Amino acid sequence: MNMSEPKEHPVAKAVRETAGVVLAECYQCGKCTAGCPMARYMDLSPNQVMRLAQAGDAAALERLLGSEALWYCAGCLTCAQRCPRQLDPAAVMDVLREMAHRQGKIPAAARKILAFHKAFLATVEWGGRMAEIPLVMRYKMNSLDLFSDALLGPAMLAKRKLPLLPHRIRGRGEVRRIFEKCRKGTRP
Amino acid sequence: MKTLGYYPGCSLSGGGIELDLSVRALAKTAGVDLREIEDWNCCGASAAHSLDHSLAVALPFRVLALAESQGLAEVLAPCAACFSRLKGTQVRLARNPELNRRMAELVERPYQGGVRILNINEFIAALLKDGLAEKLTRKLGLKAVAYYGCLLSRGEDIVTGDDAEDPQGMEAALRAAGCEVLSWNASNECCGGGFSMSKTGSVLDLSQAILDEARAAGADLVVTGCPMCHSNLDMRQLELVKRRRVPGALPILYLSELLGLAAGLEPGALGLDRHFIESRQLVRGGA
Amino acid sequence: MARIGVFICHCGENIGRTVDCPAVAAAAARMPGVVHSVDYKYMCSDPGQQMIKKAIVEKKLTGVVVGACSPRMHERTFRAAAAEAGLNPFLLEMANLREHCSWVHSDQAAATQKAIDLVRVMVAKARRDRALRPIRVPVEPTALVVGGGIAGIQAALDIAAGGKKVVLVERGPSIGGHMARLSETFPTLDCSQCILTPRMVEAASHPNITLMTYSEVESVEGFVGNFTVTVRRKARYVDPAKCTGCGDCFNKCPLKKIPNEFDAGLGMRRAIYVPFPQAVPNKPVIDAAHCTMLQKGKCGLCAKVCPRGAIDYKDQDRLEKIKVGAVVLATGFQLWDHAAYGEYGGGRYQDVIDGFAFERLASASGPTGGRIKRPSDGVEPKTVVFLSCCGSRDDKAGKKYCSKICCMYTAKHAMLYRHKVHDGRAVVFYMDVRAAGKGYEEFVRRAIEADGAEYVRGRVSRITRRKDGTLVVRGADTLAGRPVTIEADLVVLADAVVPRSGSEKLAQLFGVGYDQDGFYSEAHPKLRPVETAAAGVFLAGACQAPKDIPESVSQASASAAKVLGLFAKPELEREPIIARVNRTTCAHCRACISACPYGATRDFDVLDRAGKVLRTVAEVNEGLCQGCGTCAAVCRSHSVDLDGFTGEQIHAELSALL
Amino acid sequence: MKTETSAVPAATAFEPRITAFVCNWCTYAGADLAGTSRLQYAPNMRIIKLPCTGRIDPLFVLKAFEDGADAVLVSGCHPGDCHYTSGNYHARRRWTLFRKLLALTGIGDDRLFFSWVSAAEGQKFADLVNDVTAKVRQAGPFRAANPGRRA
Repeated sequence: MNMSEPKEHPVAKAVRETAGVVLAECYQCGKCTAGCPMARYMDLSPNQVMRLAQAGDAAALERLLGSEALWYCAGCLTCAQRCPRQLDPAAVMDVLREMAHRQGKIPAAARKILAFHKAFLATVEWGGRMAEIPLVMRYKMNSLDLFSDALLGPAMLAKRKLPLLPHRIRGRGEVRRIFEKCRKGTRP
Repeated sequence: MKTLGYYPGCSLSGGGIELDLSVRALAKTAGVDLREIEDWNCCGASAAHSLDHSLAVALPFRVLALAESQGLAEVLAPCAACFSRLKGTQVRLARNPELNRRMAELVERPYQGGVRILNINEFIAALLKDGLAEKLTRKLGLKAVAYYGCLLSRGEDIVTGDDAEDPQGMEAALRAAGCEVLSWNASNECCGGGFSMSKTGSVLDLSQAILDEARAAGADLVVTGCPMCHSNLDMRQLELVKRRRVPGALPILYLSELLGLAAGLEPGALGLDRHFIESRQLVRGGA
Repeated sequence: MARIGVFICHCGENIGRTVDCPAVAAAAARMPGVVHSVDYKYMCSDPGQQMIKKAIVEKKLTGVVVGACSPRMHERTFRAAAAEAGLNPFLLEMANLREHCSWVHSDQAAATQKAIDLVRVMVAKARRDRALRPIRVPVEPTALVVGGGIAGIQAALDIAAGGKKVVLVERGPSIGGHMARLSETFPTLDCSQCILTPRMVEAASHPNITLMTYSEVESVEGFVGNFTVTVRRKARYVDPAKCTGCGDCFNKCPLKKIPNEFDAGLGMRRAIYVPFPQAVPNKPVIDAAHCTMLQKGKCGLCAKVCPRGAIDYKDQDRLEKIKVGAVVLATGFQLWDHAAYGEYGGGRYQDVIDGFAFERLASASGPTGGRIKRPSDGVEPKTVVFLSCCGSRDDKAGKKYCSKICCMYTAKHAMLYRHKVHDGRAVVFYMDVRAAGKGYEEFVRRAIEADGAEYVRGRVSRITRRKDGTLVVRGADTLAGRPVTIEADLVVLADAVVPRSGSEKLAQLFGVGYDQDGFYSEAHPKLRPVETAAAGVFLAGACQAPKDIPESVSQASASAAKVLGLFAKPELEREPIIARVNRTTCAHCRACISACPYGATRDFDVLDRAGKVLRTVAEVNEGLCQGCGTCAAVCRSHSVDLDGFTGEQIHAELSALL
Repeated sequence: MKTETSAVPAATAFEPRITAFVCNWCTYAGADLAGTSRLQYAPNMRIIKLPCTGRIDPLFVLKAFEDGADAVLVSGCHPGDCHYTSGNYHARRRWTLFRKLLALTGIGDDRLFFSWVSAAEGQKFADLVNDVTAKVRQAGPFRAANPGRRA
């Protein structure tokens, strides 16, 4: 009666430990893809992401970690809500995205998204809270996406939606330490 | 006077400021004192959990720890995203004491798992129960659709006491405000959330689909509780109108704004003047 | 004083090669109680058996140990021989010197030593063997079949054809079950009613079959061969003896708008009704819940118009006791309720229907006369989407298991639809197509290739309904790796197959086990698929697991064969390996009663002459006991013992190993 | 195929005596299969046949040790396959309790073995016997370990 653990490749292990998802449990019904609002923009459909993660071989990882799909997850929770195997494909994507990011594998189409995330976090690290003006400025510098929404900034100012002086919290030092420790890679 | 912890979250001092204004105004009317968590920080939003698991837990952890140490038993997080992050973190920590231990170490603050996080629907339902209902004198008589989006409808153990596939949490409030609540198909569809800037195209597609469903249902306005949904449906609607992808402008109000109007508060005081899509015509006495 | 004879077999070279048989025989001769010990080339051969018989008589043996092959091989042979020589067969034991010794060891010394030990163990046991008589229980040669669907009908007909009496109990007003509701049947597309109704009529008219429709099993007593079953005959309010089935009553009944269960609610019936025109018996019942006469005492129209005065509003349920020797459970299945799927509309959309509703739409005798119309507005749908695995293979909202029949009937539905609506589009969302049956795969290919059903591999995540009634189906094409949206006029969900409501209560009445989904458990998944743990109770059809018609019919015939086999003798003979209770020492702790898997151990009141209860003890019912010995093991006062494996014997066997 | 301890052991070598309580329907038949498949295994085990492992009275096990067994194996049908539907469950439930009890008398997991062997698992049975024999060989004679006991 020895309950031996099923064989697991590194990706499956990481996914199980971080996302709590046992990849072998996915039977490829595609309900995640069917319900995903972003699927139509993805180069790999969510069920394909799950399939390649199941395979986990070098070639699969190459396609997986280089895919735009990982970056297009809107975090809407629909896939997890409806998965008949009670799995969480979005959480799997989170793990893979983090891998891709750490390995610096960023598809061109995802650069803007990454730039936005980074700009967002940068402002939080700087002041403890997100601040729109610095965020937008940083984002546009990083993404070189200078002209889109050019009019919205002024419009938002006109609507008094942008505080000109971003608020910095007292505990920002604390927050910065949190960021540094996380960069050093304390895994939850 | 009843006091309630308050976590506005970053966007409520910016793009989502109307939500902050209307929630505060409504709380005042209902005689609830909102006590803001001192020195709160950003919950990390989708950016943190997109890039760094630890950070995605650590940032909300600090907020929870602060609230607990400041003796706040209940905390309102009007922003659906903040609510989902904070309560989602709570759920994870409760399931995994080891994670809680490591986080306390990383954040250098203790957290015992206390503090009840309320979303805007739960908050308003509570207000209505505690007598706000009687104060809703101005019958609006509007045809409204309730838009929950993702984070006010889904999330196991996060959005509790409601049906993820057919949420009803807002309906009662809308009726109390004298609205006719229409059933429609997009109440829990996604608007594209945080991609407003970085993947605007898809946000436009998704928002358009939602606005089309609302119009098809015959709604005068869309009511929401999420600043991301609001900016995608309100600010981004300008572009849809300009490109003639939608036949006309459809007002987008926060649930708290609608309740405020029903309570007879001034549109300006609730922030209606700050929307991109004009909505003040919805109430007589509005400009 | 025991006189044991030991006979060591060489089995040609099989045992002799590794085991020194003469040495074993010699060693056995010195064992306590052994008066005769020999070895021989082939003990199972005729001369070998003669040796044993001769010795039994001449040496006046009280017990025999044969050291040879496995008892599974030849115990019967040798015990028969012993019996012929006048020795009670249960006084003969076998030591397994071949399968357990010579064949598995190559070291002669070790093997021979082991052989001697094995013989010594069996000698020790044989010395304490008691003569046992096979248990005989009389058999009531009448069978009860519960459930009047195709499985129950088939079982009843086969048993009746075997010359035995059958009582067929059906809960509803007519037999026929789900099969009567089907339009055509896969993979041949022959009309369901055309092949079923003759069977229904035959069952009703067969001299050996008593039909009890509108009846339910109330309680069960007794054991294999001797069940007493109480049946509740529900009030029909129509005297079948007087009723001619003319139909005047239900044509006059003013209540016209009661959804007909038989038509999956798509058609309407009256308060007095026959569920469908070919019903058997073709005599109406009154649905008391709806009848104004029975509810409010007003109306009474049916009584007025009945030419035979068959209507009786005073009719009451009656309880009827029947004695039967065997039972066939054929309670069948029903469809899982897809209201649990909020994302598919939670049962709120009129044009999202289940498989039976589609069968009724497609059936020539159905509410639409066989024309496909959508329930909401009666319009012919131009695009129909079929979803397989609806509630099946879903451990979150539905059932873990595969419902087995859906792949085939979904292919059939798509096919029938395309035959009826030539310009229509049939889209099938599937996960896997499981068409393992004769002609099944070919059938599915035909649906795709000849009839143009569009198969899309993926589940559906959401169904929404537009104001104009259009159903928007959002699914996935996992093979192309993309989401797919179909605008449909009608959606057919292949809901999971689940056991019929009330089947668990019935199982408890008969002491039959069932799995976590409520399907009845067979005695052995491979070799006893129609028996149950309860002796004399057999299974047929979908009450055991999802099954299609041919499977249900095969199992029904199999269970009939089991019943006829049971009825072949006037008495049951069973191995007398059963437990006994020592009433004088039993402390009545009831441990054995709670441990027995068969409910064979029960309370028993010891009475004095005056019939007053002196004390209560445990008692073993010979008819129910299967001889596992669990009761003996759990008895704290060692008051329960097992014939053939007594505590004394096992202790002696252990000492023999010393 | 394991051929482990089938070699002739030195006279001085300790030869474990193992008593096995097996059920008639699964493990006894599994042992038969090992035989018909001519699988070789250690000759140290003696089988006591019972209708079902549910029949095993804890006293039998004690008796086995009293009578000189160095180890005891209990083997029956797999869960769910029990010929008597639930006898093997009763056995297992009692067994887990009984184990603790025996531990007190110095009889530990190195001398008590429980395994499921179906009628189809001839190889498993052979491996089991070899495995148990090897383990007991390690553990040494029971009486040596428990001098207090009746020899």
